[in-house]
Amino acid sequence: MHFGNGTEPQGLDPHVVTGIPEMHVIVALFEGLVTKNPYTLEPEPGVAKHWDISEDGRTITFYLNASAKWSNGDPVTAYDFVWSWQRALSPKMGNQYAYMLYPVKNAEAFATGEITDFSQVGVEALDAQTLVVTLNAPTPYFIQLMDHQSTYPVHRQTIEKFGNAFDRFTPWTRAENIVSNGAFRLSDWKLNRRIAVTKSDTYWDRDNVELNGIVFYPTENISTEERMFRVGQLHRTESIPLDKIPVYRSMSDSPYVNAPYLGTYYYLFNTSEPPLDSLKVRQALSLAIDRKTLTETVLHGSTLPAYSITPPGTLGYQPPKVFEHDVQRAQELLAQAGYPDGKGWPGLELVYNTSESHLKVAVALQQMWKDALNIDVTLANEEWKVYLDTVDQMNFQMARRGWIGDYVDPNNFLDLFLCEGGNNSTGFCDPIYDDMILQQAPRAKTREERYTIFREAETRLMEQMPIMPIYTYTSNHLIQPGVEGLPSNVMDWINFKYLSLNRDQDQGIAE
Amino acid sequence: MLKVNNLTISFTGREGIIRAVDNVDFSVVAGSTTAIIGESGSGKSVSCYGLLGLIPQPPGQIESGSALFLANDLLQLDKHALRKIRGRDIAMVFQDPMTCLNPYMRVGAQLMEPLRYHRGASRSEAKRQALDLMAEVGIREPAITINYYPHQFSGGMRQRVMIAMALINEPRLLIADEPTTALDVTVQAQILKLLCDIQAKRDIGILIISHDLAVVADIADQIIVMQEGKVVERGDRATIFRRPQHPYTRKLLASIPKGQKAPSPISPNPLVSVKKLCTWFKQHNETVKAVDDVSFDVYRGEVLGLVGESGSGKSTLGRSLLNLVPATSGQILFDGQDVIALAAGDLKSLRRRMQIIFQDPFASLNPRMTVYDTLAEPLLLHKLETRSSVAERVLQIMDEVGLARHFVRKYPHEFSGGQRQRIAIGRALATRPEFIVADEAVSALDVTIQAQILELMQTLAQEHGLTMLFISHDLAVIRQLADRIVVLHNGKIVEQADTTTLFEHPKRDYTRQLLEAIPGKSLL
Amino acid sequence: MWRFIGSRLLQAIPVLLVVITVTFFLIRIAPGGPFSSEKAVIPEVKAALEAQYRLDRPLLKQYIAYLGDLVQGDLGPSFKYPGRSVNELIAAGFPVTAELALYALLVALSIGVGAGVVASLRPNTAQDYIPMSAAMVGICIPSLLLGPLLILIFGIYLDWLPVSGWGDMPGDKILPAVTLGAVYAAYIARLSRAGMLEIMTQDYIRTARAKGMPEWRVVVVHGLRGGLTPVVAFLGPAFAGLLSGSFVVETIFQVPGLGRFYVQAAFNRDYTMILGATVFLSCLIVTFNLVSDVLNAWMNPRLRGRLGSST
Amino acid sequence: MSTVPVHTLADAEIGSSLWRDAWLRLRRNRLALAGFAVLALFILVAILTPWIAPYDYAQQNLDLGAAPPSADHWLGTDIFGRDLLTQIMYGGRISLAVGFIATAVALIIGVGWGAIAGYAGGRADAVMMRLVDILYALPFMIFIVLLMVVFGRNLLLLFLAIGAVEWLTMARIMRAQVQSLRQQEFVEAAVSLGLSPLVIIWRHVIPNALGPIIVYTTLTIPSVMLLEAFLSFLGLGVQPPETSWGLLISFGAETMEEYPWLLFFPGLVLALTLFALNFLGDGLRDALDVRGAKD
Repeated sequence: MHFGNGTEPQGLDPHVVTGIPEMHVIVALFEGLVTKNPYTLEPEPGVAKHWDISEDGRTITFYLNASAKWSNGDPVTAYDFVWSWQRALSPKMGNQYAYMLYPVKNAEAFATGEITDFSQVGVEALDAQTLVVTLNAPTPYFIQLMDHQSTYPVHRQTIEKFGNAFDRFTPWTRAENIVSNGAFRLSDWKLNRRIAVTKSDTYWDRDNVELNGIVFYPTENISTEERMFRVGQLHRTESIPLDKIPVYRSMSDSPYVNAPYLGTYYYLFNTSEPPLDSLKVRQALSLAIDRKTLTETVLHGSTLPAYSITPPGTLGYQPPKVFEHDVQRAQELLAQAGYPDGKGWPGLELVYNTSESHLKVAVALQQMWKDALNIDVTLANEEWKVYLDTVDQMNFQMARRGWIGDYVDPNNFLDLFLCEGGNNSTGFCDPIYDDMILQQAPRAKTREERYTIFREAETRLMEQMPIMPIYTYTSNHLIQPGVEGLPSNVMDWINFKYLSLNRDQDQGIAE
Repeated sequence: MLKVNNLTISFTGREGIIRAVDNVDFSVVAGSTTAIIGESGSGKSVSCYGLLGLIPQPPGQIESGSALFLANDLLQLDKHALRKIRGRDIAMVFQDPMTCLNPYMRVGAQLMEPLRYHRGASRSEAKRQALDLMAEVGIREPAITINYYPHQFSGGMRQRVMIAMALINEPRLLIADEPTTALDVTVQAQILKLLCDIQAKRDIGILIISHDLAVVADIADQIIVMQEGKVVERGDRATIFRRPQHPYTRKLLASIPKGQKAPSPISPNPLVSVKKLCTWFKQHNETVKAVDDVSFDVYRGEVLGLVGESGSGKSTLGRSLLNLVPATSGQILFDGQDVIALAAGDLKSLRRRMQIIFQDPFASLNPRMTVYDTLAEPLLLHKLETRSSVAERVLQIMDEVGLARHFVRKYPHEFSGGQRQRIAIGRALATRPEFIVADEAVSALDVTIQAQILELMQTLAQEHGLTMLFISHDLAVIRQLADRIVVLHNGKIVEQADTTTLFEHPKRDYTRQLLEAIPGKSLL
Repeated sequence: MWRFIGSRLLQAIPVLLVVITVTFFLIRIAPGGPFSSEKAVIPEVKAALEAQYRLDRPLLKQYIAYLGDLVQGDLGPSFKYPGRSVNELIAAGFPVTAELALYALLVALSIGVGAGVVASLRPNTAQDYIPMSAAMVGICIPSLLLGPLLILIFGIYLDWLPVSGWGDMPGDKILPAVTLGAVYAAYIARLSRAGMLEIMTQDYIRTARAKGMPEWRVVVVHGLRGGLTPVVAFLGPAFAGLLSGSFVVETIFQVPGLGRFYVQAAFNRDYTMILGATVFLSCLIVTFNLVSDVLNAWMNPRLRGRLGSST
Repeated sequence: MSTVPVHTLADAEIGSSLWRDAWLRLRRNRLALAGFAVLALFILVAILTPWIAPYDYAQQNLDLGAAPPSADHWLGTDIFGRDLLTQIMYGGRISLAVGFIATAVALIIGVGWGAIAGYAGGRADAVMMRLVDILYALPFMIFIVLLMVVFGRNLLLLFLAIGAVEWLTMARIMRAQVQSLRQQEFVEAAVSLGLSPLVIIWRHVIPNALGPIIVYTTLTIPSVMLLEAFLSFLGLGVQPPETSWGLLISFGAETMEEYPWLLFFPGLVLALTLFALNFLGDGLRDALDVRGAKD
């Protein structure tokens, strides 16, 4: 199996790295307590055979599979998890995904250095096969988090053999050093060239693993990756230049697969500065753009129009739609804000990071605003790190942004806009909204009740419009015929266990 | 052996077709020497190159004629057959041995190349012959020097290599194009002698090309005089020298520098006084003492001749006097001021009073400046003229140096060598200097032009009351011009005397050698 | 000769020091740090990270510490790739880039010298104009365009060569080398044409002809050596340029070379990697300029003895 | 050093003759004239574009999308349905300005620096050229990003940034030229006349070193136009909906299979510019080489 994997992974330490290319390789190499079914996204047993949730939802007991083994033959134990979570939460590690474990009691305090005694954190190994986790509050999505890389176990002896356990840069993940517990083991890692994994003969569920191995190719250039796919050097790629989509789509037996994805593309409004401190201006801007035309023409239908921050269909959650494309209303709003037909418009600058698709969206919207509202919006692209700085310091008027869900729950999107939210970046602050997200929703008894609170909160958010949703991401893949077990899902989650190659249809890709 | 009839060669240029060689006949007999004499541009070289297919065609075009060589008509042969003759039966020696030898190849390889190619000789066989021949032409230690590159030889030795290379295939005819023009007089004498010896030993025909009658006076049997592509006179040596018929031939004869300047009264106080001057360079981590502890005076109104061979340091000395090359130590007093110690501002005003004329009139003129620009520049710089009056003054200078006024807008490359040197002289005189250094000012010129320029300089020197340091390797030229002579050798003064004394009672051996080497003494 | 090399190397030390110093402070002033990312980083995490990489110390102390490590040949740990040292990244990327640059240079030399010499033999005819026009386009067609074009033609439509990779499949090194070499081929063609035109009018070429040497021998044995002097002088800067300019080609063809590491490092603000690569490349440039000068002198016997006095 | 004011020498009558003669010769060179005509045409079109462009350069027609050349849109449209001809015309305004101004900046700095270093020789030369080495070695991208942060984004900065990079090579070429010219006797003659070094450089050295500089300049202009595109990606340079030839070509290269006209026409315009410049440059070099004029 040859897998186009975007950029070169930073590393393969589950507690250090953050990116999607890294995740793909790590998912092949490691396994958490729980894994997901790629078709339904429902949790399935991983290292844990099964688990119990207490009545109050605050205590979860995982029962580990006794046949779960490390690639060196050692059994995977509950003690491994306790130690691994300590490592994942340790401030010295600088793990950016440490917050995945914050629902665990005292985890946040430990991660921020308030307490240094890990035994106060709510995780405990009763014996080698039993792990008890105590939570701060009932967290319905906690089981889902157990397949996130930062909750994965790592092999203590190996790490300590190659350096300090809590250093980021110990070389334990090298091909010759690594010990992992997943369906595959690392066999070759050539920087910027390839990462090869082969089927593990110690994995508990090895009989159900079809692939003999996977080769991951790092490629920054999407056109290159697409060409590699086209000549059959890759089985699967996520890199499709926008303008190639119609070509692939029109092919018979098309390798192009497109499915909703748990991510939203939106523009941030800086609500602390004119003219965007005016709600009417924000609304006018949002109502004036034709999301449908944008996604269908410029983006070739590779995305879906978005009217809310939360993507639709997030485990049954349907976000509210509080506005729609309405040029007339937009003009009225702008006039009420004091700029009838764009007169007196002070100008507005949109910041985005350099990328073909961001540019295209920006150019199209720029013209839509000009046509609908007769206002000028100037564009400013910035190099990635500069852009990050700009957004972080709110040194902009309007900025492009996207959010990809870490787990399937509206909370993951809605808590962005808390007053203290680290990714808020809009100046938006609504105590009532904060209360709904932080206090009311967690106390909800049922999923329906919880979703209702979220819907109310989101309505409130969209009415004040600190952001302008533009489209919902979809996952775009090219998959060679003959690759099976690679269904689309909103997380774009791959479970390599399920993958197989149909030899008859696989047209001779050299192994 | 070689008989050329009715040879006509033309070139197609922008100005139309030019007949470089017009209906020329000549012949070379085995064992004798034929000389073709003429100024540059007279077509003497073209006629020889034409024979061997060495002129580029186009723009060149051989219009008519025949050249019988050993029963073959060279002009009818195809390229391939002609190439077989070149370098095997007819060999050539060119003017400048530095540029004519491949600087990237060891001389041995270059020597052996014709032998290997034309005769298919083995490497060892070729090497043996090359060594023999190098010894024969007088190259010392051939076993070592065969591995040298051309730049490791002196000019004279290089020319010997060229001759050896020409002889290696034992050709029947040797064409020598100005073989000694680029060489010092003493070396010139040696090379001419070598050619004579070889001819006597090998019984080959020699066709020698030169602008200087004096050079061929001792060796040519037959002389052909060419002017503007035509043969104007021909005859044996005695006839040409004793009873020249054509006015042009007479002019050539008259141009051979001879005679001596009438002694002129010399003021007793020196204008320039050089005291213990040293100019040293660092090269290859060694110190080259180009000028080493030299002291002499130049008196007001005199022409001091400075003679020396290449490498004697005479040019460096001339440049040091003007502070163009920084002196290492010593004093140069110009009218009482020390040139070396002067501040830049004072130096500038001093520069107006002392000027230099260089050897190569092409290199010393900015190719991108017209005569007008070149002459006006010093006038405006030293505020000798205003912008409104400068044009008139430029034209006056042109009159003085004998340049037609309508040339004023032309560029250096549009002039002949002599005219260019007139521009350079004009530039030097523009500031009305008191002192002029003339560094080999006539050495690059044909003899006839040389005579004219020397006359011009003499006249101007008298008119303007100039003091001059005249640097040359050619004693005959210096004798014509100088009141006193300084002989320089290896950076040191060998002898210093007034002209008559030096020529009649040379004190040093080195001076005597130089005197011996003056060509064409038989004519004097 | 050795003194010459020694003095040149000595001169390079202050150059390198200034390069290091300026780069060190330049990248620190540049906006965005190595740990900034799209999802906001928690302050505690950021502090922990900075402590691990010594970023919490005063800048001057960091600088001195860096210089200290550098003297011992340690370029420090990479910020972007935890667990990898910059030495290791350079050791992984440089051989590939060097190999690519070498092939590209060979391509450039064979095409460039060939075209230049052919053009110079008949100046101002079709034999001159056609290769020289091609060379001109070659100079200006960016690799960004040439690479994909070659891939489309030879990789996809004709299906003769792999579209990417390095040493994974037979023939996958051809297209990157050609793409990278093209620009330099064009420059070399112009240089060798000019050089040959000048040399072929030299007196010693006439001498060779007068010796009855066949034309090919006149051109190849007598002309080429001198005519290619400007090309040789260009080789050092060219090779240095190939090494530092291979990024685009490496990206297009997915070649795991140093150029990709370097540019990624710049985008990622991988401080140590930027510095390390800059220092490394500077050293290479100094070396290749030196090698080029020595080679040039070696090619030209007249200069051989003179190295001592020129700077 | 006593400096003679250049203007006293640059007398209209005297100073102009080389250039006037060069111009006369240039006028006789047909290829060069053709090159000049093409460039003049491009520049004229660029100046007149706001009045003669067939469409508004920003006007989109998303439903039309990328369409091949047609009667309405002679060169086709881009993915936003914008008229490509109009885009090329407006792009020319930017590209020509960047190409010429930035190259001029590089030319002035590079020629001046190289000439002074080469003429001065010795220690001054060593220090000046080591500075060039240092600038060569610095990471260019970081430098650009910093420039932007410090000075904000504007077109003037773009010229400076490009000029700041391109002058290095110019300086090296110039220095090599000057070093060999410095040995020439006519420079020595100028010294002996008492001209100051700056005047000698200006009047005697630079005119004789222009040949290779002109050739290099004509090659630099097109590559500067392409460099501008790269800088635009870093955020320095033009911002949409404004465009330039470099950007059009970069985007065209991305979609060369689907919409080949988006690459072909901008590429053609750049190639035309390149050839025009080259013919003009060769012509100019020959025109300035008064020696070559005769044979």
